[in-house]
Amino acid sequence: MILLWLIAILILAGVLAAVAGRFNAAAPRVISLAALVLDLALCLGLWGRGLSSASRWSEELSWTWVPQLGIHFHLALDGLGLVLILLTMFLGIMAVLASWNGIQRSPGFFHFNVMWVLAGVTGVFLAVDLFLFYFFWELMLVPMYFLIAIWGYQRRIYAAVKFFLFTQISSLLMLIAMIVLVILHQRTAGFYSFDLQDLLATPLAPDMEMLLALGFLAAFAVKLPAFPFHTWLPDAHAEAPTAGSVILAGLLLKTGAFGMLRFVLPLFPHAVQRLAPLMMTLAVLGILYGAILAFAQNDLKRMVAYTSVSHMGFVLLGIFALNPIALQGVVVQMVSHGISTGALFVLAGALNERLHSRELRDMGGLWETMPMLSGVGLFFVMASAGMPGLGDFVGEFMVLLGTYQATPVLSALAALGMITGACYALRLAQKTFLGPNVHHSDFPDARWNERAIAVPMMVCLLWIGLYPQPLLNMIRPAIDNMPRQAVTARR
Amino acid sequence: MTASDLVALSPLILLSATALVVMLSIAIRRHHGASATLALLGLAASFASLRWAASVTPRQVTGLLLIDGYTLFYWGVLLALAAAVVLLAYSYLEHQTGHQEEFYCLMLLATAGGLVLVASSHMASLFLGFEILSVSLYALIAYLHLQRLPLEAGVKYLVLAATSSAFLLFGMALLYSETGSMQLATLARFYMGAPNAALGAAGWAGTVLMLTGIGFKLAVVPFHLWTPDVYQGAPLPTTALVATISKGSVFALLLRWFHPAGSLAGTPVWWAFVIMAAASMLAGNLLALRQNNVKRLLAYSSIAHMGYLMVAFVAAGPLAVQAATYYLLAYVITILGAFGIMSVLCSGEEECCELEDYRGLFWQRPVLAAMFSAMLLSLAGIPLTAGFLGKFYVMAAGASSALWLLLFVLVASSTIGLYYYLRVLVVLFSSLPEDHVKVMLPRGRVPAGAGFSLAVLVILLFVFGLYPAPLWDLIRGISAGIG
Amino acid sequence: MFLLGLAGLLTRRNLIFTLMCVEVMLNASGLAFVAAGSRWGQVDGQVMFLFIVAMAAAEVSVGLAMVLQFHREHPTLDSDAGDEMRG
Amino acid sequence: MLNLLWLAPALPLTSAVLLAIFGSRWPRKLVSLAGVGSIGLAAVASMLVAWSFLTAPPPGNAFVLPLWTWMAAGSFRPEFGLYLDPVSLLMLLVVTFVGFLIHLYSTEYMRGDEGYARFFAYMNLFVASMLLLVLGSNLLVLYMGWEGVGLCSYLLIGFWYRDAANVRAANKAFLVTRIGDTAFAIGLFLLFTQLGTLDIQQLMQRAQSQWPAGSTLAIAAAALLLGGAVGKSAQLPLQTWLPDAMAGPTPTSALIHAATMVTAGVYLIARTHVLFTLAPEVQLVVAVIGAATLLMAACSALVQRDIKRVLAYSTISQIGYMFLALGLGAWSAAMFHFMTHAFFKALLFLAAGAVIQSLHHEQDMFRMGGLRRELPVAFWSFVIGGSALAGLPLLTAGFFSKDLILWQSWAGLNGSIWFWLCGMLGALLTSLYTYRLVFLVFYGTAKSHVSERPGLAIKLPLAVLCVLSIFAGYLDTPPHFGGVPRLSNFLNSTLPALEEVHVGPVITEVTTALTASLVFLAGFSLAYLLYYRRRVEQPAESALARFWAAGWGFDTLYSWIFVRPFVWLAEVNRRDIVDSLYTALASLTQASNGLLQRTETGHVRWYASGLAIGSAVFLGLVWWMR
Repeated sequence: MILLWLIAILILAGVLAAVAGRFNAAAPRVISLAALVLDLALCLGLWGRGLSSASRWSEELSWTWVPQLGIHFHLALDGLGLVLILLTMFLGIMAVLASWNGIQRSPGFFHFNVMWVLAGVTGVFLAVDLFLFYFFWELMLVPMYFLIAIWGYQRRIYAAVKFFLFTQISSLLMLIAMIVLVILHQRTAGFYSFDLQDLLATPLAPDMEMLLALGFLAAFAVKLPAFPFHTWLPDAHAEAPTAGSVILAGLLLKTGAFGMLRFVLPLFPHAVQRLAPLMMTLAVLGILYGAILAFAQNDLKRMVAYTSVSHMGFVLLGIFALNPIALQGVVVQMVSHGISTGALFVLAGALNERLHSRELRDMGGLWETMPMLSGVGLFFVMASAGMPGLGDFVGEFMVLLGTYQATPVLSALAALGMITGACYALRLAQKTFLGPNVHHSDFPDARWNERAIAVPMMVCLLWIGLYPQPLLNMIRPAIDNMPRQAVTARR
Repeated sequence: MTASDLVALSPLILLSATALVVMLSIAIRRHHGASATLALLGLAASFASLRWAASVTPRQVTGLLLIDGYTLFYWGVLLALAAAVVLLAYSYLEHQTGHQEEFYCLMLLATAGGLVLVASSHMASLFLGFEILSVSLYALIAYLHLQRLPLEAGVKYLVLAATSSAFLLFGMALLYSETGSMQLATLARFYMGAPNAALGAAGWAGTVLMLTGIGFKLAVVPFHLWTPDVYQGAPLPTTALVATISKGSVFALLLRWFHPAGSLAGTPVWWAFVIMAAASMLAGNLLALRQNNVKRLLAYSSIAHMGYLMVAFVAAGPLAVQAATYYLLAYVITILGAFGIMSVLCSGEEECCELEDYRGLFWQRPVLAAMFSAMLLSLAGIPLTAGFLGKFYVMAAGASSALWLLLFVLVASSTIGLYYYLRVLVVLFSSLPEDHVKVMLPRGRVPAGAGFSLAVLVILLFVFGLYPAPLWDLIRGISAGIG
Repeated sequence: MFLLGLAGLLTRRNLIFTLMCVEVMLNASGLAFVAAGSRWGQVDGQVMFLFIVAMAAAEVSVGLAMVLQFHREHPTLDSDAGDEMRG
Repeated sequence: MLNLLWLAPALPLTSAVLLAIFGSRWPRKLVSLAGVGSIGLAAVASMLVAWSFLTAPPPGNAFVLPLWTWMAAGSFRPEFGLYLDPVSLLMLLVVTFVGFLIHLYSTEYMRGDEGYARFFAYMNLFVASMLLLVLGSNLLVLYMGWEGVGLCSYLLIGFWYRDAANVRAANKAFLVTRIGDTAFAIGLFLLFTQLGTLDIQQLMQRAQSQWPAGSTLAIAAAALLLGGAVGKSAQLPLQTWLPDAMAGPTPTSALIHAATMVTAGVYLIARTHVLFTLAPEVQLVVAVIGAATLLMAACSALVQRDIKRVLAYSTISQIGYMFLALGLGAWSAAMFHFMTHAFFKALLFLAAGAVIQSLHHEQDMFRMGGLRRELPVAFWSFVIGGSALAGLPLLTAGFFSKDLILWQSWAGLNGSIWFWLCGMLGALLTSLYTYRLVFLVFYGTAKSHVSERPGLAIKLPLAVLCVLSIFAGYLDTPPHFGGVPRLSNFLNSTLPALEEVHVGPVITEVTTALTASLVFLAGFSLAYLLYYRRRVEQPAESALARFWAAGWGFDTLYSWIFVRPFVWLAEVNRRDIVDSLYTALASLTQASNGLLQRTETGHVRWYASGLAIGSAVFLGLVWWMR
């Protein structure tokens, strides 16, 4: 039941915020924040209770939904899901705080959309019925679309439509793959079921398995995004309002990786093995390509967006390295990338609020007047560049280490991403905080909400960087549950 | 003709009677409200008698009409749609000059034609239903005959519909000459390739010509060219009628008689359907891509939606019939809602169908705009809405028959489709320029009747989108005999 | 006969001629029904012909009324004049 | 007492964090107290640890202090622990003690700077990272410290961020070392994948037992680690960043870019010497790199105008000596030279800082002169430090450590006369450029006005370092001179002693020492003639001099090979070529929309023909398929 509440609280809070927004401009943000804090508390409670060692899921809820097709409203929680919903609630709070003062137009509807996106994301992380998963998968699109299209920057419409179209075409392919899988299952087992657990046992011909895996991967690779399906991302991230960028980078991208971990690997273990070289190559291309493009950008938000492409390359690489170390690294990387990139977007938003520009050429020498913001910014830039002691390093290192065990060459090539990563990180720092203050900008330093965002995020990154064990312990059982055919542990 | 036959026919009879009563009442005294009320009452009575009729079904009434669960289901749907159209038309016509009352009479007749079509099991009744529907529609489309556009649309529809009738008739004649029977059931047996019943060249040619007539009504490629003009020219309630009752009843007929057991699969006619489906999906969506008139845009989108429906149609198996039925239902609800909202908004003498007229609607009429968005999202097939489940079932049907090519066309084209729905959404939610004063969309109250029907439609949209199980059971029940 | 009507429909621009051609096509179908009926020795074909004639009459009456109105709006009977809606 | 070890990195770290958060609001005194005090306490803790280590050596002459398991994923469970053995103890002492002196110096040197607290935060963080690097029991912890010092180096080079050139220099330093770091990281992957652990001691044991000498894996691993070492220690081919790094405040240059961080590469190789022993080819490469670097950098040092750049090239050159020693297996000689170098190079930098500060941040030697009387402390510091650097026989520390390397470069197993000659040539150049510097700055006519004189906080560290630069050499005096190699013996439990094979009638340590002394004299005399007697007032302008001054053209080379292509690629593809694929798709649909729209003519006859054509097509289809 608590799983349902996690989603329901967000949905209700969204509706409440929309209604309240008609009477009071300040009410929606308070409602959203309260709902998220409540949800976070619930999640922490779940975490505190510990994972169940006896069963696959530590929390489960299953209701019949469309019995004719074996569709269930089936939510379940394991360590992987828990980590990610914790991240969801955490970044949700940050997103609400980041847009505390920035939203003038229709705050009620804005927060409605934020809450519903988060509800969709939470649903995605909890659903174990394929249909339900798809349902939530699409549910998070529409509010996100509105967030970009209404509250975004100049090219918001283009970005929002592009985002929606890319996601939609790929998810429809996934939907077809899901349906085919279910029908094949029905032919062998005699009954329709969209339940992951039932479908796991479906015997598949190798070619069919490959096709289905590609169908699923289409959706996840676009969402991740993997090279060469990434081009929606810079536009969407750059044009979205701060909260939207935080949620996009921090959470929506993670749903792609989550989908691969939750569905693709267990459902299509053999196809995954066959696809691994291709996907890993794409991942490495993505790492380097994203980094080079990030280096080339002149728009701060676009720059950060391309760094996401690069970082998500590491995630993809780790997933298809198909060994436990890399997979755990993937989850760590997902969490810490969510935090560090989210923070960078908050920073970009904060700068945009002051400078009314996202162009790097309008910045420079900001340290002079905003030492705190700049220092914090540098911290996250360095986190993004993979500085040891901070979260991203742990993820990247484990991913690369795991990958090395699978294919040393690709791992070495991917490690070049550390250099290219340093290139864009340094350029970012150089063009914004450092250098002469040529524009004589003089703006107030970090405000209270910016501090309230920065401090927990820094603490989290340090915590993951120095002692990621609690995180790893949560993920471990989920990784161990991966089928033996897919994930090979060396030694 | 026994008493039970009459009971079975009671909804049809009541409906026709209502049409007469409305006509008589107009002759006695013109009163808009009264005519509308009478029409509504008649529809309600007819709807209520469905239960009564259900007690004696299934039953073959004479050689012409087959009344069974399937028929009654579609009758119910058509009657409900007609009632919704009446409610919407009332508020729309209030603002129009000229006579308003005959609209209801014609509309009821068109609905009756639809009912006949759904129930027909014989070429003659098919033809009669077809023509009752068509002729009423000519008048309905050109109802505002003092305006240029409706008139032009009316003339176009008249010429083309008559031509298509000619095609249909000629095809039927050819088939008759080949098979010696005008019973549709016999025809279906021929398609199924029953022993001693193979179709010759004339038979297949006749089938193709019949398809031309039916395809025209459904507006599938390549018989779609008229759609945008008629949609644009016709008054909004008529457009809604064309989009829902006309297409719904024709498709119901098609589904019942041409689908049996996927018997067509592999035949040239089946391929014709496949081509129609693919071409409709692609062409419809591509045509709508940059359309700036919302009515034309919805017309093009309807072409595409008929294409999606065709995917379910060409698929085999019980799932296909159910999927098609569900999809059709979802579609008519959605499109009726969309046209309904437009008719509520466009309450002036002039219709406001240009995309620009809707700019920033959300900030002025949030509830209506939200409803409109829901309709658009349903058309685009986004979850929470009936349109999504419809598309889901269609895909399931297609996948279970391994129609890969069609499915990929479906995916590609619905992505293209999404683009223009989003275009409309963007306009709805975009900000208003400061000096832009809205004249077209007054802040009037939504009339109660129209508001009620819209609310019901929206609720249905979400109920069918979220909890389809009961409806699915119902559809399964009524379509048990087919496919 | 059917094709003749069709050809006329496609080539003539005058709306009256257009309507006439449609009539020709309808009558062609009617004739086909009668012929088919006679092939099987049934009366059904002739019944259909009656239906067709009745329906054609209804159609022409509505059609002519509209053409009249059309002529009032456009001072021509050229069917191509009615192309205000396109694209 | 050994358990106090964790305090050494923890104290500076705490102070760094506090300073970063509250520093800007604290009074300057408190900042100084925290900044210097934490290092001082760390130094005290280190000395206590050292005392305890020396008096009661732990079993195996090594001590492990496990703290926590960093991360555990399957078999990958690196411990976050500290490891103390003679080598790390030596490093610990040098880092904390020299660090303390430099911090003390900084309180005066940086006193007018608005980023005072920031400076100390960075410096403290640096010391903490450096100690982590030194003490890490696990290669991953070492790597963390490794990156941490790189970060601090970046922050401190770009400390005066308002000047874009400083920021560029910082970026360059970070990037070039990052290249080496990446090789290092790949080395870690390889080591873990093959040997299943990253714990340094276990790693060495397993390598020894599992890999035969000269095996491909050992070569690969050693080569990758060498990549890291080369980057951090500014050796060929990644040496280009260090001269530019002089953009940072002078105490930074002293601490990071002379005494400690840049020698991390030496430490890394010494730490993992087992691998290098297993890969003799790579070890030879180390020696060649060292020899080449020491000559190249010495030549460059000869023609610089900027006093700090002279010292920077000299640092590169001296580390070249250490690499030479490592490459020949003279592990403890390298460590010995590291120690003496830390003292005298820190001294030189600090003294240079005193000069620079006195002259309003003037760094051009050709605008200095005659400062002997104005700045006696700086002068004597330079004389002592410089003599140690040049290797003034028997008196200075530098002589003993360099002599050891020179001797072993020939006598060792891999030694040869060529290395020996390189070393001698390098020594000649060293002596020459050192005294060139001294004569240019302190003799001749005064060209700049001395505005302020150093205070106590500057003088004291200089004095202490002077003492160390002289006497540290006596820790390890050659047995042939009747001395006792105490340091080498102490280190021998970790670093095996070099086997001296090439010993003959001519080839003796005494001849080497004599030659070295002669070479020193030659260099000194040359400098005396050129820069004192003839008083060259202008830097050499020949093509060769310009080539040397520009660091042998490496910057230009790399700019053409790497930087420009990368930037070009980035610029060209700024709009993301992949996106045009999707744009093309979009245009295609738009075009087909336009095409299809033409079919909607509005003409009823055309629409009717649509019906006709459609039926005809389907009739044809039926006909064809039947």
